Amino acid sequence: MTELSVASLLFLSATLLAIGLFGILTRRNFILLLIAVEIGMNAAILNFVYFAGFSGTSHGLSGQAIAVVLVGLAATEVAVGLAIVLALNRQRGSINIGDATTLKL
Amino acid sequence: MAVSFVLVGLLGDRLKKLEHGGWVAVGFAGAAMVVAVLVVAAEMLHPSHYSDQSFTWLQLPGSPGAFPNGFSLVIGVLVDPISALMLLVVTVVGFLVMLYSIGYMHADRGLPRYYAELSLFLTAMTGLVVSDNLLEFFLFWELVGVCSYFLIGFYYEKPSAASAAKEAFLVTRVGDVLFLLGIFIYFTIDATAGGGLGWAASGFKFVNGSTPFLAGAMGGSSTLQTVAGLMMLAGAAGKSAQFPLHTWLPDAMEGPTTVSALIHAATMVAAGVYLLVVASLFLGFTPDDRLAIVAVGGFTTFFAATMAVVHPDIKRVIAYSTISQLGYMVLAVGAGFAMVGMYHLFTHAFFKALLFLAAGSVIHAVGTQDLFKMGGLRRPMRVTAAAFAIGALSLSGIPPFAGFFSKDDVLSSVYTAAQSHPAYWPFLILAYATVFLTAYYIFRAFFLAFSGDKTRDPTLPHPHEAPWVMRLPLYILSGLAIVAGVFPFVPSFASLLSIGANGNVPPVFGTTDLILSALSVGLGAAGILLAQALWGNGRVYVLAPESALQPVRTILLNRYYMKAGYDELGLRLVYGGSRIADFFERYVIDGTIRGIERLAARLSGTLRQGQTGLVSDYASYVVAGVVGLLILLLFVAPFVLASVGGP
Amino acid sequence: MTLPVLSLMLVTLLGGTLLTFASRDRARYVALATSVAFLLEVSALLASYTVWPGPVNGSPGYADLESYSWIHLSWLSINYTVGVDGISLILILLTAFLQVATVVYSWEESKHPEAYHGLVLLTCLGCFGVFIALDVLLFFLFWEIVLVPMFFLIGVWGGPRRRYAALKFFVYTHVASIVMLVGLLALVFYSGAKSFDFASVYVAARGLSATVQTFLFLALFFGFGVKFPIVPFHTWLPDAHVEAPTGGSVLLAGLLLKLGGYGLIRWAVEVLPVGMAHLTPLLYVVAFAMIVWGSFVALAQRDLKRLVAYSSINHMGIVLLAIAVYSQLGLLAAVLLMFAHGVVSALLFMASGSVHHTFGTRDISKLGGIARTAPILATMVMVGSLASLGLPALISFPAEFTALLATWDRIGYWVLVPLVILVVTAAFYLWMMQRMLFGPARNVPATAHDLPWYETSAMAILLALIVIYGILPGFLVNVIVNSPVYGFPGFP
Amino acid sequence: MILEELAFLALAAIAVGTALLALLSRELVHTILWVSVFFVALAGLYFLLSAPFLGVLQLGVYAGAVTILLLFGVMVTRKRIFAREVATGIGPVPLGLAVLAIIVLSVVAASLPQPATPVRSYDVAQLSATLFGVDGAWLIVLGLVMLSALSGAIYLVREGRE
Repeated sequence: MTELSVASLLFLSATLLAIGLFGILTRRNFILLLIAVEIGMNAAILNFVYFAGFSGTSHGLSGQAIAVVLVGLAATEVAVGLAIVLALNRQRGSINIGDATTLKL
Repeated sequence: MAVSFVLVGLLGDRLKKLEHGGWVAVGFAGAAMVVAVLVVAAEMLHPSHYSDQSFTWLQLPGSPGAFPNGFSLVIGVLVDPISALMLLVVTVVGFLVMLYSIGYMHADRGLPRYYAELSLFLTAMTGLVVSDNLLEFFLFWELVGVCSYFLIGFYYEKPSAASAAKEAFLVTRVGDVLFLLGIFIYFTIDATAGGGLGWAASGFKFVNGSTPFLAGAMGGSSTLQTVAGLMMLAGAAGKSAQFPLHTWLPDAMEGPTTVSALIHAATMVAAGVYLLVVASLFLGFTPDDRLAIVAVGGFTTFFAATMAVVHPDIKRVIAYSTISQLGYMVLAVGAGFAMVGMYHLFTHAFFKALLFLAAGSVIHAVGTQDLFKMGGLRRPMRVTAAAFAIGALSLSGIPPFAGFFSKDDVLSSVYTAAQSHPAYWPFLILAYATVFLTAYYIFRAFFLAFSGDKTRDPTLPHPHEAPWVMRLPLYILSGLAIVAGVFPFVPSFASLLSIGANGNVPPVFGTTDLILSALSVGLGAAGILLAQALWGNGRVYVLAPESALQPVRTILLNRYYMKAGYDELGLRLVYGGSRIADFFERYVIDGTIRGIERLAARLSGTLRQGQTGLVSDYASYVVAGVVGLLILLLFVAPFVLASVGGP
Repeated sequence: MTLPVLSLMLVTLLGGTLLTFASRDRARYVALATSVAFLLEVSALLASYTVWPGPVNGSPGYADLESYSWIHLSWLSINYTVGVDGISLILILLTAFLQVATVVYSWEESKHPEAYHGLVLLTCLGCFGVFIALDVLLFFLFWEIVLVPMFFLIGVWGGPRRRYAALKFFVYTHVASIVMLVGLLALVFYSGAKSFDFASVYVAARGLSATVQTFLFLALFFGFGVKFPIVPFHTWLPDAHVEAPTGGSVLLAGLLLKLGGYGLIRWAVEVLPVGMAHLTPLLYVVAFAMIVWGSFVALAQRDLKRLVAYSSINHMGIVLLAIAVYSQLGLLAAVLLMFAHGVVSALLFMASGSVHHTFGTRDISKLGGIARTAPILATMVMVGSLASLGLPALISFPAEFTALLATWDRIGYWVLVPLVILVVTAAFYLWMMQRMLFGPARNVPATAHDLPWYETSAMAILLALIVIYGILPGFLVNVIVNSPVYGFPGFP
Repeated sequence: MILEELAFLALAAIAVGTALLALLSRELVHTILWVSVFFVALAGLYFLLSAPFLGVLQLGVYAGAVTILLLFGVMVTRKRIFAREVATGIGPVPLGLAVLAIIVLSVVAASLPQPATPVRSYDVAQLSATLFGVDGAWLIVLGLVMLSALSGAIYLVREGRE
């Protein structure tokens, strides 16, 4: 089985991360913000999966294991994020982060 | 033996602090005097006997320069001919002054304080006299200084007394710190140059067994040694009120008259001369040092006498005469005849104490110190007048009074020294001129106070003779002022004065000496006659306002403006400097700090603009930080590491 | 098995502090009991301390050494290591005496007495810890502990500008602490020491190059120096003193300044001699600046506390000078002088405090004739001043004498600078006494009275120390030269 | 070989494209649809990288659960579900930062040496052993994190909170 080059995969993940970052920095809608975070997270997970194969024999799968954990964490994060969205929406009537600059509910 | 007695006397002196009456203090002072007489007797029986007992006070680690192996500092008691002599002076005068105080001070407040301080004063002076090393000397030296500070400022509620006390302490302090430097230098040069002697290990004691430790070891004339000698001179000048550190002594008259008597005769100012004598005998002076000492002594002698000529205050006239007489002693030490200086100190102590106590008696009687208000006191105060006259005659150097013998010895010893050191001549001439001035000013004071029919100021209280406790010291001191001069003709007493180089007193006998003596007696007599002519029988000589001498008189009355100059110096230079420093401190150093504070505040104000509360803004800071760190780590760090060659 | 004496003492103080905080209106009794107990322990320690135990593996050995592993990593071990030598013992003795005196002086403190006395005890605890700690982390821990109670003492019980002063104090000393910490950590890691222990740091530091030593010394000098306080980083001191309550001032001048001196000797001078040798000129310049500056600025002060504060800078300048000459004699003089200054400045600050609350002001130019109204207070001021200006038979004299002699021995006529300044020092004290104690009474309120018994007792303790140790300094000297530094080859 | 590379390129293109579309779309529901496609593309990539378990997980958790969650979020917070967002500008700074990040990361990526051929053996038993193993106990930790996050979420949305 031929290998994908490190460079190409890293380029992909870097691009995805950059897109995610870009979203985080520019979007003001809280849900969009969450999505941007997810995109960035996925870029990272992609890296873990790819490099899991390189890490030797006995612990060869810990990269994948971390990826599993990260997927779980990301899901959790979305759940908490949406809880914040709900609370914010109930209190301020908006999910625009420009309306939540006091950083508290 | 006798040594331990002295110690008991000293400790006893301290005990009476709790006592109310002065009698306890008088008793202890008397005991100390008895001990001192015994010590002197022992010394006279065993000529040139040194008895030294000491214990280690501090054992100190080394310093690489002069004391690589460390050194010890000791506290000890050294009884030798000069300290025995000095001990006698201190305790006798001290005892008599204490006795006199009972009568003089009886109406004052704070008597326990007075007697405690006076006793401590005597204790310190006794300790200084029997010190067996320079450090111990300095220790008691400072104690003497602080006691005089307390006593001069005894009437502390008078601003002038508080100020005079401060001035005395400060001016002598200038001499003290230089003295301290001198001690350092002596320690150093003798620990290294005389290294074989083990001076440092022995605790820098003056004597080694029965011989001076450094006899013959010094001899050199290195710059360092000259500086050390000059520092000793500076210390002595501060304590003994020599030019240019003399200004404090006349102001010290703010203290009680008894204190003045003690300071002037036996304790404070004598310590300076005693230091020079000790240094000259045990440490040695270089020729340059000696010239400096002669110059200071000779000049001060004349300088102080001129100021005494016009002064209206009876105590200050005597104070200036003290400075002048101390100049004689310093002069003799500088000329190389230390024991002659010591001899003059010995006689001077008696007749100066006599003069002060007599003046105190006068002040006690009439309640003023202004000579021009007195007059006609001879009749109501016969004893006092006689005592004052004896003191004045002695001071003027009229035979057969004590002052004649010692002053004559001083003059002839300087004459002898001047034969080989032509630079001493001007100071010898000044010294002779001073003989005339001395006789004039002291008899001016005498005539102003005692001659005539009645007091010039009718408001003064009716004068009366002093009580017996005040008269008794006058009798004793009068006796001493008459006979002390012939003591050296007693062989065993003369042995006390014949230690060290040029120890023989008097130095020369012969035609030259007779001529010199005649000259000084003639000058003294001329001074007395002039005073009699101008001031005798209640006359008051008034200098014509248009006289050419009027400006001179003004200068003299203002003490050559030196006090004013020092005050100005202190105020303008030191205090002014400190104000500037304070200003700098508040506005520049602290101002800089405040400036930084304000800058930080403004900066934080600016930075706060970035705290929008927008999550995305914060996120962008994080990203920028991460990117920056990455750049630093990946591009900058390798470059820097490569260029410095680090890990 | 020997008793862990130092730990027991630490526990005494800690327990006492906690109890004091907890006990409400009996706090002063608890505090006094603790202080006295601590003093007794220190006395016992001094009595049992005869000679230092000799070098151990090429590093200084310490008495009553205790070492327990605290944090152990493969590349670094951090231990709880405590021990004493002559130098720290003297300063511990000072701590114990000042603690008793402060507690007694503040007997009638009415504003939260339990907190006040607790904080006083905590400060002393921190100082004690600094003096015994022989581990970088432990040392830093205690060093920082001292800051907190002092901050509150100034900030809560202080004068009108207390917040400013407390903050200034905290910022200055904290910045210095950070630099010091960086210096200490750099010292450990550059030298390759495998442990934070003083002994291993000491040994490892021998291998450092001169350049590295110099930089490390510079950092440590700054870190310790601000506490000294070195010119020009000294302006926190007058402000802190003026605003601090009397007890705070006493501890500040008596103990906190000594932390700087002790730290410099223990962690910089002993460990980095080569670096110190490179920086000796700088030390001299700073020391002279402190001596001259402190004295001159003191002369211009009208607030009694500010005057004493600036005179502290002057005296600590002489301490620094004695350290800078780098000789056995100089080191002895520095420690002796720290002890002397601790006692004397404590007495003077207590007297200033009493003047303030008896006469309602500390402005020297407004006061006068105190000697008549309050003779005991006047005596205290007088003895304190005379001791401070170096009168023989009082405690400062042997210290200043040895310091100046050591200076003379190393740098010759430069000693004239401190010598001449001695006159200026005398001048401002004499001026102060003349204006304030003597002369006609001015501004004496009708309610003015002499000192209450507790203030008299507190000052009497210090007075006794000043006189006893002034006449017999041999006891202190013999303890100080029992430090390992004195046994080390190569120490001049 | 070629096939795999082509597949990678295709999936990568889809991923990047859908990610961009998701973020730039002005219709929130469209965004969610695009992002679900993005998740699926990534799952494809996982399969390609011989990590089928993860691929399945990605499909289940991301493409399934997260997408639904996001849709719920939109539905609960909006009166009209299909509403256009207010256009938000693309600030030069974020754009610059993103580009800079890409450049930096790419340079790093390019500078890395190609490591030895990886082992791409897939064994789900081994993975589960790792996940449940004592030295990592990953799953337990994850479970605890989720539990606490869940409590936090419930706390946030509970009734009566003002």
